[in-house]
Amino acid sequence: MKNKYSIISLLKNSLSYHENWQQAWRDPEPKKEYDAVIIGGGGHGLATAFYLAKKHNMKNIAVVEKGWIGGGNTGRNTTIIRSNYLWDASAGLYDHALKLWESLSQEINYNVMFSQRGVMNLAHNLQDVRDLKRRTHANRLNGIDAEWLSTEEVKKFCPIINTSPNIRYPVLGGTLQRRAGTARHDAVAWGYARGADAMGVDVIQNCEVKGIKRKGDAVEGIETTKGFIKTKKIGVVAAGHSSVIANMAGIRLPLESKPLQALVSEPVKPIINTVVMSNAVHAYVSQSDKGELVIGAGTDAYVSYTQRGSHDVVEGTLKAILELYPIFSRMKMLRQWGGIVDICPDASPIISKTSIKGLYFNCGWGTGGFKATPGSGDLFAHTIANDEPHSLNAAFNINRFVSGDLVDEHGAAAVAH
Amino acid sequence: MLNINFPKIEKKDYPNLELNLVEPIHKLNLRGKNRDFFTKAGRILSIMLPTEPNTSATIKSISALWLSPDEWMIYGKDIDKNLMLSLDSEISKLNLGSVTDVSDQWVLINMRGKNVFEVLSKGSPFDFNKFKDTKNVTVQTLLNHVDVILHQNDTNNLDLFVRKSFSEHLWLWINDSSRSL
Amino acid sequence: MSENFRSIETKFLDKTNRISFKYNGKKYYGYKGDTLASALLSNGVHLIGRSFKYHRPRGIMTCGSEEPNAIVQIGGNGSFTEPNVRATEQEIYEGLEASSQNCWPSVEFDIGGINNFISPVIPSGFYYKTFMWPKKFWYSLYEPAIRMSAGLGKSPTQPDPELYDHNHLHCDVLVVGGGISGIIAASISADNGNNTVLIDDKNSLGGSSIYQNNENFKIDDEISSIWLDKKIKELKNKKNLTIKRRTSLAAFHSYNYLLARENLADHKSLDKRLNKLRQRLWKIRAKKVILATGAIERPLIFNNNDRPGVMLANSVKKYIDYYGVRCGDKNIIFTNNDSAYETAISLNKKGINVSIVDIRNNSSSILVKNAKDAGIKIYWNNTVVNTKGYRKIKSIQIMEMSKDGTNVVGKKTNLPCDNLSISGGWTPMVHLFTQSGGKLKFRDSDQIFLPNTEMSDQISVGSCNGDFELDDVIKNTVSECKNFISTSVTDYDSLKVSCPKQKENKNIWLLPNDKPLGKTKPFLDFQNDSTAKDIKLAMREGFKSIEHVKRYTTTGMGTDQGKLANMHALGIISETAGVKMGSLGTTTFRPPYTPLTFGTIVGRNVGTFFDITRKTPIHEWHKNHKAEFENVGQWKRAWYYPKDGESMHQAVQRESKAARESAGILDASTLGKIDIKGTDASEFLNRVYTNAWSKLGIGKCRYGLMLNEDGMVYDDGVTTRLDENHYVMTTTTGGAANVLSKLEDYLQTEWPELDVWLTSVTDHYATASVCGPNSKNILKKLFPILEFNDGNFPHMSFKNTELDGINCRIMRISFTGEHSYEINIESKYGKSLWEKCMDAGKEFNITPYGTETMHLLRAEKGFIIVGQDTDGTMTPIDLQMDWIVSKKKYDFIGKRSLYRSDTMREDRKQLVGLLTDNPNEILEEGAQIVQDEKKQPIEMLGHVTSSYFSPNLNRSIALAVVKNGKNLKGQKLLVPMKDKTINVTVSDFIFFDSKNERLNA
Amino acid sequence: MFIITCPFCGERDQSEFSAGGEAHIIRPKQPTELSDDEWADFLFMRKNIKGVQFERWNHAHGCRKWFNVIRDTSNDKIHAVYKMGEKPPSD
Repeated sequence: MKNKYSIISLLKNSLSYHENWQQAWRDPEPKKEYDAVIIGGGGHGLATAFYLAKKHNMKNIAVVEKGWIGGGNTGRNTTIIRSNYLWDASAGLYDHALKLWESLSQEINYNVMFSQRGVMNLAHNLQDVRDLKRRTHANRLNGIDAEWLSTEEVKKFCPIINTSPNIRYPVLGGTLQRRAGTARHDAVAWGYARGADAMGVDVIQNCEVKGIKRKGDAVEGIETTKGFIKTKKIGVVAAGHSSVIANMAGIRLPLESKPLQALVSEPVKPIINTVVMSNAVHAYVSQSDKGELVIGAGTDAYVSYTQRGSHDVVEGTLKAILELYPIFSRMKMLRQWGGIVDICPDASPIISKTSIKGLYFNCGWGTGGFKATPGSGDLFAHTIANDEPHSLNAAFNINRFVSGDLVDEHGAAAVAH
Repeated sequence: MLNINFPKIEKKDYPNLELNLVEPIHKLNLRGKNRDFFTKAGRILSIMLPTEPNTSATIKSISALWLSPDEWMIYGKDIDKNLMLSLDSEISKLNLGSVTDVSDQWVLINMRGKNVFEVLSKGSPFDFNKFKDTKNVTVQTLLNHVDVILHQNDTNNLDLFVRKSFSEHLWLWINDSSRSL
Repeated sequence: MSENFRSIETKFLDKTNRISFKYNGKKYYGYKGDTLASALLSNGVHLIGRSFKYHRPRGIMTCGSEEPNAIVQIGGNGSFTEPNVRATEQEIYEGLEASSQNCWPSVEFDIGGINNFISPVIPSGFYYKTFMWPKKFWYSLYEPAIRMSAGLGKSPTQPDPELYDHNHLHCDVLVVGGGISGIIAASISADNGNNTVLIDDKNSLGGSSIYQNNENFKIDDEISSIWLDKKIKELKNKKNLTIKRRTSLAAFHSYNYLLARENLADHKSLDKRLNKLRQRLWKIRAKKVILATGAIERPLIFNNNDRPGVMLANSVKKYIDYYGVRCGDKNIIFTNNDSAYETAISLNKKGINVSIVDIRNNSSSILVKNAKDAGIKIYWNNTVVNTKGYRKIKSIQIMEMSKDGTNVVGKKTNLPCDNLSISGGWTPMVHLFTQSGGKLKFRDSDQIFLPNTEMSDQISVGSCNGDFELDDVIKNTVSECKNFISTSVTDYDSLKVSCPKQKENKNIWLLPNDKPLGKTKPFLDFQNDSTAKDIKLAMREGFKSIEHVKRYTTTGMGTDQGKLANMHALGIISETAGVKMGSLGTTTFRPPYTPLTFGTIVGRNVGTFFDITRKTPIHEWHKNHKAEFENVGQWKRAWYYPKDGESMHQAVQRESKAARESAGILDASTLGKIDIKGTDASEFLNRVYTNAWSKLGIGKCRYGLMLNEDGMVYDDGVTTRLDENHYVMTTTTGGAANVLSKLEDYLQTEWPELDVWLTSVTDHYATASVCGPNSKNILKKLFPILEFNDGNFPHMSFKNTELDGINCRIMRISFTGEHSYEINIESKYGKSLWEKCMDAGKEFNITPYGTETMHLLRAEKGFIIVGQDTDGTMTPIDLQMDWIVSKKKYDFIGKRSLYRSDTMREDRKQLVGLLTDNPNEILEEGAQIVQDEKKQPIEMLGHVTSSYFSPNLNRSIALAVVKNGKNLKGQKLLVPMKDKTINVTVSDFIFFDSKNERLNA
Repeated sequence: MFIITCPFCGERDQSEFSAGGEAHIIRPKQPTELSDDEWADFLFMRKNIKGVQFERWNHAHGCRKWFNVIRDTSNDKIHAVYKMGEKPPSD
């Protein structure tokens, strides 16, 4: 790997006023042809390229990104990482990712600041309790750490939550996954890009895909704003814009792209040392390393590619925040933003081959893709390299919408991501 | 005898705002679209059902509020069982449309005074600028996230319909908002 | 402390109203109208806080919302405390307490200041490169250390003692900003009959023109501020015009939807604020918007440009001309343009020592001439290369610039000073414009971004539109407004405006220095401590997009959101990359414009109003009888009725036994009820339910199951045929609204040919459900005229009758398996009906029961609850309810989906009963079921959906969904818990009275 | 928050409406005749257009009527509204 990051390298470089650091990644022009091209330079796309190069020895590959890497949902989410999913298929997928997170900084020599401060999910009605207990049992049997907490234990773990029985929807308990937590979102994209680049992967920014060229039922290459690029394998990891690429290839996906909003408060000294999520009282919050409260709002119900949602969603979210944390009433919202999330009818992703040979899709992550980044990249790389899914992503094929074998993560134990 | 119980809503006075419960009062939901339906309804009620959106028609003490192209709210002191029966037998029974007694589906609150729209604006996204200067207008909108039907009888005098199970909650909100006028 | 730095009296302060306040525990005085910043400056206090990363001492830099440094904790330690308040905006009030943030033990001596000395090793992004080894140290040492340094102020720890309000406002024209262009715009708009609203964030109108006292600026032969003052007075009497002061625009969304915060109390002393309105959020819909948001002054970027005492030149002018406060006794003004000369002249006139360092070679404007005439020393073609003074600036070093401006030449000159006013030109405030979706263009001549194309009906006028000269501002504001609101004549058409034409500035984003960049600290983002060299480092490392640079260096991500820093960051990026600035674009300006209090956004929707509470007509009775309530959607439902110290379990056991042994009564008013009329009503039901309806007799009831198009169970309930073409459908409590809207959707869009009318009657009826062997006896007492024999009134039938002359609908239907009646009555009689039932049932020990007992009783009978025993993945076949799925019907909602490969699988999860081997063991709802605990990975067959101790069977029972369950009857399975494994046997899911004998008992 | 012009009630705030997804997906009259693929197409597959999209909205808190909206999903501008059963405006 090129110049390794460490405290030693920092000290050494400080002597030359940090003027000798290498580029974290090159800024190459596209070659005429690659063995594979990944469309989308977000965390998932860059991770896919990284693992294609690292594990499958596919180094003559490129990632093409319309704007700047990590500029989509990677840089717009609330950075929650957990693996306490209900169904076996989901648990397998997300826990695979969580295990990769646990040594990711070392693997890519880039500190992604993975902080395992725990994620707590609160129950506010009897069905919540049933659903969360069901999930806790399933997690335990799947080898995923999960605990059920009584209301008192919830209070002990996060003392600032209002656990009074007199609020509109009192906290009836919760689940805790201690291995879960947060990470620094930008660092994930940058770290994977740097790692992939070091192995020879071309990360090409400001390169928008304009068309998918097909010959019969196989792909031949992509038309881009930087010219035609020939390739036999295309991995699409375009999140909110997946349908746009799919339309170019002439296939349809079961996706809708909707605005998802988030916001941060002004920075304050540490006040909440875990991640708390509540589905019934829709609010989730954590505190960043800068001290900002990071608050996830919901999605709007309509399709939009504007990266902005409606104010009602933000108001509704903060209303819920104040219900659970009345002490935050005088805190101030510093910044709000929106992303475009591609949502599948069963709230589970697609990591799959398609009816077109050499065209692969990794999409439908909805509101919760960040946590899966390393796992998604690893499994998608496997799928592309072998033209077959890994056992961990076999269930997330496109055909499930035909057979009816959905992985319904909102029908069962609906939990905001 | 059965006793009548209404939600806990009593007369309240605030600066330039008076709130009153108007119950019991009969309310009917009419639905239909063909010509016979209009003719029959008009004849029995002695009111032409208004077809212009967001308007109402009042004759004596019976008002007909436009709710949608095929739906009206009829209410008023002069509605009695007989009228309801004849509507039912001449419209519902003849399959011209539907007549449904919704007297207890909705609670009627009268709001009057200069500050009516001041309070409504605290919880409703509707633009009352034109509405407040117009008589015989009606609107279905949201007030503090609760569905309401508003009917303006007269200047600064309107009837608010809210579904009964929501009514105490909305009443508390209206009072909370009125206190900070 | 006396106010040594108050130089002159001004009309903007109320000198009769002296106010005391505390800053870092020390008492100071100011006047009504002072901001905390002006009051502190009047007392000679400059040092306010410490920067985020290096903990460098920082002072007041500006006089407005762009302030990066002077942010404080307000309101003491109590419930009124508020972090990160800009001293430049906070008005002082009697007793105000403010303290510095991000420093320990004090702002003068801050341990964190050590970071400044290790700053060479901690450039931007250093944390991405280290703290990785050894891995375990990350958790034990590195991460906690990083965490500890987080944040500026402190979060409150008590609930908010103040209230917030919302108000919607609809207007023809909204004018944002009460400076001279906003005043003119509002006046023209209102004069033309438009319902106009003018908002301004300050406590008085007029912007920076209102304290302009330079005689070179004249309107109609009057000094501009005098002219403006008259116009403001005229405004107050205008019809159609509403003026809102202390109201700042927070967000400008699409469709001219704007949010503005009106400050009602932050300038009042705390004793007047308890439980009163603090702020109001205006939700504004404007047909047209006029933005007159002005411009802010740019700093200059040079080595150590961050010391307390370094301020923006125009702010220094406002402090002296508006607040009467001088910011120093020995002032130096460092500029690249003429506007800073106004500050110099103003100070000079008051006898305050001032000199000027100008990076330009010369300027021939009147202002410069005036300055020269006044004897102000000007150092042309010089730049500041360093500043000195730790807690307050003491001196600067200047050097001459090379011809091309890229370097410095000659010797350093030391100039002592106690204030350095810097001016780098002006940046139009286009934040709100871009928030609304507007696109910008770049003007090369003065290196500014300007509004170009807008997404909604709006214009920008004045300096936010790039007009900086008074005559241009007035002329263009008038002509733009005339065009915008379609009028040809205004009061402002023939104004005579004279002003000194200012010459072009000389824009250098990063000023040259004699030292290499690496050895200097030219700050861009003062709050987040990002410097020009951080920007260059980021670019060197491949972060070329402005968004990358911003994120890598955290430039522009402080509480000021980069109002001062962003332009320079862009400038340095474009210079370094060698691209045109206009082609780079900007980072996205996100709402809110200035930080917006959570409480304000939420308004009064807290506590009681967090969410709607729906109550049944019988609610009062339940409450009076000590019921515990369960939240079901927005409804409050009676959950159980504990008697003298009973636990929930005891109460439920008692209620369940009573219902089976004699009589129970349940409030079922929350069930959704939809009145269905029309000649196609039966056909409609055929299409929406899985079973057939055409042959249902009049007066008969039938249970129906409704699916989604994906074949999964969606809702259920009993529907009664009241007449040939008249049904009433019941839905689940939680599903009522969605079912109605789904049915309307099908009627309006898919089946418009059907003659069917739907009307919700959920709230019209109160429903008392009386069940148990004595239910018939109770009803006989209540309805003596009615025949209750099975012939006349069989199970699943309906009677229309009267109680005391009031119409009642009685359905003989059962969700408990007992002989049972549901009595529906107009809801105003609901409570009375209930009481009558209680009276009539007294002799039979009629027992009110809640939802928990209802759930238990129905589970004994194996009746499902949609949402508890189903989860959106269960088909009716999975529920072993094949009997309800018509094979004959051609179609119904969801039918096709039942015939997909996966939904037809035989081994899907199916509803079964589970009996624990130990009859006293109650399974946990949600527990997972397995066959083999040892096998890895463990295969989970399903889970427990409902589980109770049945007093009537004297054992526990459970419903579960189990893979291939219908073929597993009698099989032993395991329920592994955390601490033990429970042995269970698969059983039929009907545990009680499987022959339904009790229904007719 | 958009302003949506209900074809019956006129201009109203977005909060009075609920979104109903892509328009003109007609429920097959004879679902049993469809292949699993065709049925999946009806059930789940969506155009999800970036640009001008035809979609359904319901004036849920007003007249409760469903209608069609032509909206550009790339900037949220509404170009037209029209009633159920009507043809989209040709322009």
